[in-house]
Amino acid sequence: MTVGLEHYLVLSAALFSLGLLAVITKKNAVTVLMGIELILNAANINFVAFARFIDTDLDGQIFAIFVIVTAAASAAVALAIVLNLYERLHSINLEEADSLAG
Amino acid sequence: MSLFDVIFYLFAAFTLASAALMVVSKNIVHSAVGLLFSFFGVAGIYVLLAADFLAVVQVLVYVGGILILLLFGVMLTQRITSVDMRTGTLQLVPAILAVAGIFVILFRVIRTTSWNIVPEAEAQFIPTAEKIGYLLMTDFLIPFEIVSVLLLAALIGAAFIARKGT
Amino acid sequence: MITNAILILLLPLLAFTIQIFIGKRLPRKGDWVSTGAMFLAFFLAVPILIQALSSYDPNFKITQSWEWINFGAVNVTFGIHIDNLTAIMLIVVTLISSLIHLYSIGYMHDDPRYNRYFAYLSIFSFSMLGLILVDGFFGIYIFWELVGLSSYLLIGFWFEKNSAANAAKKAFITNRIGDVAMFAGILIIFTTLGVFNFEEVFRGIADGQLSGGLLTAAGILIFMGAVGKSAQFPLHVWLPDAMEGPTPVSALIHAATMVAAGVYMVGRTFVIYTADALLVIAYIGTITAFMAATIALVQKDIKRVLAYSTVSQLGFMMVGLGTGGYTAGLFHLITHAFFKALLFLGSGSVIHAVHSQEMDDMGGLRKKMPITFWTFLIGTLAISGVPPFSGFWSKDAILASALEFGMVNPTHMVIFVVTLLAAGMTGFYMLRAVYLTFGGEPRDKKKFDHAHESPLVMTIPLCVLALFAVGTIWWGWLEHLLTKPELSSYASSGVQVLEAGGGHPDVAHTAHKIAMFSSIAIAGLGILLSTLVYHWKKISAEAWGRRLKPIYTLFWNKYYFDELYGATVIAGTLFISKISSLFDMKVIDGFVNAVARITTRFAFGNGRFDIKIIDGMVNLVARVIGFFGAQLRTIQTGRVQNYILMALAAVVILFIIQQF
Amino acid sequence: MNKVLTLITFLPMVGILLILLVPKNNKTLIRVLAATFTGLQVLIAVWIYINFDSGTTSMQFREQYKWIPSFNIEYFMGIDGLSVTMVLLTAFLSFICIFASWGINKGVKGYFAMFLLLDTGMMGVFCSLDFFLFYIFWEVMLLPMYFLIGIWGSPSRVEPDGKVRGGPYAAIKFFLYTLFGSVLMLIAMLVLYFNVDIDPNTPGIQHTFNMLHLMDQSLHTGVLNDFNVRLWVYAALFVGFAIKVPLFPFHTWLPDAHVEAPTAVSVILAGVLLKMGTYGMLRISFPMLPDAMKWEYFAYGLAILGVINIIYGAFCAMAQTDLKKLVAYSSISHMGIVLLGMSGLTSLGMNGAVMQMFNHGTGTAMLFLLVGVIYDRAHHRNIDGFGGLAVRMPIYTAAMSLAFFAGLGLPGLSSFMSEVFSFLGAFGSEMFNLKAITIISTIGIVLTAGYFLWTFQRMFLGELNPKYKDLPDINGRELFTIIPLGIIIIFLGIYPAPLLNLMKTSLNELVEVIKAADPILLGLQ
Repeated sequence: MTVGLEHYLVLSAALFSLGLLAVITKKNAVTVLMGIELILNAANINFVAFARFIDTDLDGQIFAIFVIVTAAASAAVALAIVLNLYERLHSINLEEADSLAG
Repeated sequence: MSLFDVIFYLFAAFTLASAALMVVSKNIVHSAVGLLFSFFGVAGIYVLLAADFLAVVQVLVYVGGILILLLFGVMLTQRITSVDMRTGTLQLVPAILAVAGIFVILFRVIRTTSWNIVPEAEAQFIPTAEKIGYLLMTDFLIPFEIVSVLLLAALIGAAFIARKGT
Repeated sequence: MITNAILILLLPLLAFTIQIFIGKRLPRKGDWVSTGAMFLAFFLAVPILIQALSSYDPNFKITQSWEWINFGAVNVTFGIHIDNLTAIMLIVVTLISSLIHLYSIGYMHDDPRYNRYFAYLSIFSFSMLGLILVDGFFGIYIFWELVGLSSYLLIGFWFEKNSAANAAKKAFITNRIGDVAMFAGILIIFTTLGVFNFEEVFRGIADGQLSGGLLTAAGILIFMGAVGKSAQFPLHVWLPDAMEGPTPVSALIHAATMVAAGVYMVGRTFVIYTADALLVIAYIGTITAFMAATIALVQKDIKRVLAYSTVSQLGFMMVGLGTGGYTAGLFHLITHAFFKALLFLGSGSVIHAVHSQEMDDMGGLRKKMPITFWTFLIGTLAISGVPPFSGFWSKDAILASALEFGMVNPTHMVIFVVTLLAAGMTGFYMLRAVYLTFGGEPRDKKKFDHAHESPLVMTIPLCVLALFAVGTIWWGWLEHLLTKPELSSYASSGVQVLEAGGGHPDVAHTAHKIAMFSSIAIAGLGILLSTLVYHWKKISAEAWGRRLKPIYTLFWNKYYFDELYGATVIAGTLFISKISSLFDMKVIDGFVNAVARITTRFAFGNGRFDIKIIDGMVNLVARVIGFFGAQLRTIQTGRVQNYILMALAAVVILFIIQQF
Repeated sequence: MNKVLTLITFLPMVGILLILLVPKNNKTLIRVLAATFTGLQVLIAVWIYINFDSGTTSMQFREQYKWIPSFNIEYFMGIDGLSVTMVLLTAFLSFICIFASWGINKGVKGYFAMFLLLDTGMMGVFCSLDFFLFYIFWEVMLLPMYFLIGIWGSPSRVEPDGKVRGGPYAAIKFFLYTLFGSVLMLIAMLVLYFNVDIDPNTPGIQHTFNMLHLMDQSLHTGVLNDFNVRLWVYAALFVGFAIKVPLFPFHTWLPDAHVEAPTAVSVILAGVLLKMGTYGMLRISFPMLPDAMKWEYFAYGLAILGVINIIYGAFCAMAQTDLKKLVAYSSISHMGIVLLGMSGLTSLGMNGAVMQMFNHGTGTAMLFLLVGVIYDRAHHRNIDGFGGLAVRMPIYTAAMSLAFFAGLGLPGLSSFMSEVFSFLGAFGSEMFNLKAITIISTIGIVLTAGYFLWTFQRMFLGELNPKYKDLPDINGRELFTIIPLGIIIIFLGIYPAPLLNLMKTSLNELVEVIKAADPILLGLQ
């Protein structure tokens, strides 16, 4: 069968799952961030794929650009938070950041 | 199976493999490298999807920007020379189960949905940079501006948060 | 003439405004403003009188009215109404008022509130002139109240004295009682006829739109206003107390003009009184005249003697009006105004000299104060009804009218008899006052030595007024100008009018003759007796006083009216007010508070129920939830990744559930 | 300027916003802001007065928008001859009261914000023509009033007999009383709402709160066609408004509230709030249920309650030793005259009654301001505790005597006119025989003179109480609040036409409407 929309979507889903896995399992905050970036990439693939196959104008791509920009912003903020966290706990091990515990 | 398809599968496999490396690897630097390749793979996928400009952006921003940023994060929080560049994992088994569940769900959704595909559009390969530039300055001007402000605010905020001794 | 009338009205008002606001800063504290305004008003009134005299027409009339308050359905106008009566009254009021202003300059010269005094005099003049000039019941009621106000202000002028403050309050409230009755009368008239204007009201009554018992009631109620203002029985109690005011004020307001306003008003509205109403007026007048005269017999305070004599004379006027002697009553009003003002100013001059009002402190002042003595004597002779002084003519006319009435209605002969007695007493007590004040030897040597004749500014008014007490207006001429108005003259053509009283020419002549002789005789008798007692000392006043102890005490205590009112009306009112207040606080408010208390009690009861049962149940639920919460608490690891995992698991589970 | 009513109503709200922005220590700026906004309100009121067409009976300066369309609730404002007088009075008194509040030093910001909120509520009540909107404004007033009495009134204290009195007590009492009335009003309002059909031709009932529709008798449907129901609705409205007037026996909140409230609040309370009761009757009860109003028992009941108010109020006033309480009871007495004037249903009486509302507003405002002046100096209000003040404070005495004489209805001062015409109107009623009742009520004239003069004597005449030999006379700011009132009182006493002309067309129309009310509905007569 020819590669169509569904292939891209499955690829995206797989990428998403991997990113999710990283987010959930990783102890290191920076790695968690990487997982988030993966998830965003998966979403972007979806945008572009839909733009290609369903709605043929460029709106999807522009959305993807915006996502990238937002990702950059969130990465910057998140890293700042990580640095701050490090300042306080002298570690970026997320197991230790559990002040929300009930 | 056309050449096009082959290229897709190659890229897809490359992307997923790199991503898997990033997830599995215990060394944070290896993870970063895996992520890098994964980003490249996604850029390739964009090209296949006729999004040339986006592919370039992907490479420039992600590979050139975000990844560097992440690496900086690594450097600042862990000394590169230290032995302990490895990071552990937690709740691995339940996580894998849940994520697998999610993947299955997504897969099912994708398979069972009847997509309303526009057929003839597949062949078109028109450079998109000019059109995107035009759109950003017309229809998407306000989101563009907002996102610019957001970025600015995020950067200032990041700088503020990361300041020492706050 | 209307312009003149308006100016007459506005001049004192203007003077009042100037005095009250900037009087203190004017040279001489602005006494010339008020006095000048009053003299100007007098000179403006003269042409009006000249016009009235020159037309020599009983129906002489100038009216003009302006729209004032328009309700759409009802239109109230403000109008000026000038006829012969108005013209004469204008002269009387402006002249006496001017003279008293002049006199006050001397009398009040060192008072700290000098300018205020003149302001009050001006507002009084304004109100009094307005009362004379207006053309309707609404207007007359307004000025009626305003003269009450100025009277209040002037009686209470020396308000630091508690007695003055009390007297002022008493005067105002007593007047108010009469005013309310008058107001009720106006209510009846207005709601029946729909107009306030005198002429229109008369026309409506003549046409029979208001008649019978209701008209009588309206008449009596309106007359009640006059009872209050003219100090008739039973509302006479305020006038003697009003003597707390400065003496010129007593002369102007409580002798010459304001108290006569009641008589004037009855004269003005003469045609609305039915025969029954007139009878009431006559009897009230008789009682007043007699009672006041008896009280005056024993008073020791010179001003009080004069005050009771005023009350008595006002009673005479009412008798005149009530018995149908319209002209006689008003004639006496005019003559009385002059000689009573004269008497008061004379007494003021004496008081000014000896600084006391008690006749016990006086005596022998004749030599020290010749002008005052002679003018006072003229006034005394006038009021006693000695011919040819003015009082004789007018009092004679009243007695004639009363006698005529008695001859026509023999049952009411008593009016004439009692009035005649009162006239005799007038001579007695007035001469008594003269002897005690001016005659004999000085009883208080120190005060006597201090005494001196008053300055010119005070004696000139005395002389002018004395002139008016000697001379008099020609009766026939007055009778022509002030013809008794007949209701029928107001009727629309073809309407039959029932005559109330009426002329009886056959008896009139006889009555006049008898009245003249009897009045001269009784006045002479009174004077003779008085001379016997107080000059020749042939009869001892003390001895007679002891012999007639009960009567003397009764007279001395003014028939105990003050005590009676104090014990009934005032105490009753205060009692009811206390009861009302207590009722308000204890019963009504108590009820409200009780409701509030019961509600709170109930709420507390509720509260207990709440705590034990309802709250118990609520707590149970809370505890159960608390238990599960404690168990679930362990899930809260505080790790974000855990949460995400759980959310994912939930999604998966939900999806699976949804699939099956 | 077709939004003038919205402007005049919500202008104080703008003032509140600005005041809230001012730091709380800058008291002068807060006061000046409050004065500015109420001053602007007065200017608008003057504009309304100039542009008001007194020749027409219809509502003017209308503004009508949909507000909550699903319930047919509208934002509907408009004024006629009846309300324009009250709008003028409110604007004027609010402005004056700001100056009377100048001396407030505790919680200045909150005080003036509350005051302006109260102002908005009052204006809204007089301007709104939608019953729902009316009700909302009616309730909006309650809240600031509660706080103004409770917080800025006199502090709580325990009486010798163990009762707790003072500002908080009075505030709660006021609040509960009024709330009780409001509930009854709400019930009546809902009955009206659910039984008026805007469009009888289409099936299904179209409800409305629009007062003009509620007044249209031909639109009444359902239970409103049952005379008994109409009587009940009228009674509920009546009690609701009577509490505000306040009518005997619902009046006991008034002396407490007046006595405990700060001066300016007493002024507003007596000057404006009391008028809302009678305003409500004239705006709502009478025109919406004219036939119920004509039911003998209600008509005579109104007149008799009026007389009780007049005489009972006067008697109670006479017994008071607290000057402010005396003035409070005199208000009860004077409001009785309004009711008596209304009850006769004559043009004279109705006009007299509304004039009396206005004149009592100015007269009693002046009285309360003057009471405040002496209280600020002597720190007590016990009538017997003064004496001979006329020597020491001549200007104050003059002002007080003007106010007292206005209160006792001296000719030449405004309340004389209104009292006379109220009495005349009631006495001359063609529909009911109120003659005896009116005659009895005239006793009140004597009683009023009695207690005012007695009080005047005890406070101002006689020997000067040595305790007060250094009491300063009234100052410029206080005079500034009093002189305008004095001028109005004198001017309207001599020439009431400017006030009368504003309202007579509307009120005469109202009388005609009631007279023409369908007699068939009067099943019991």
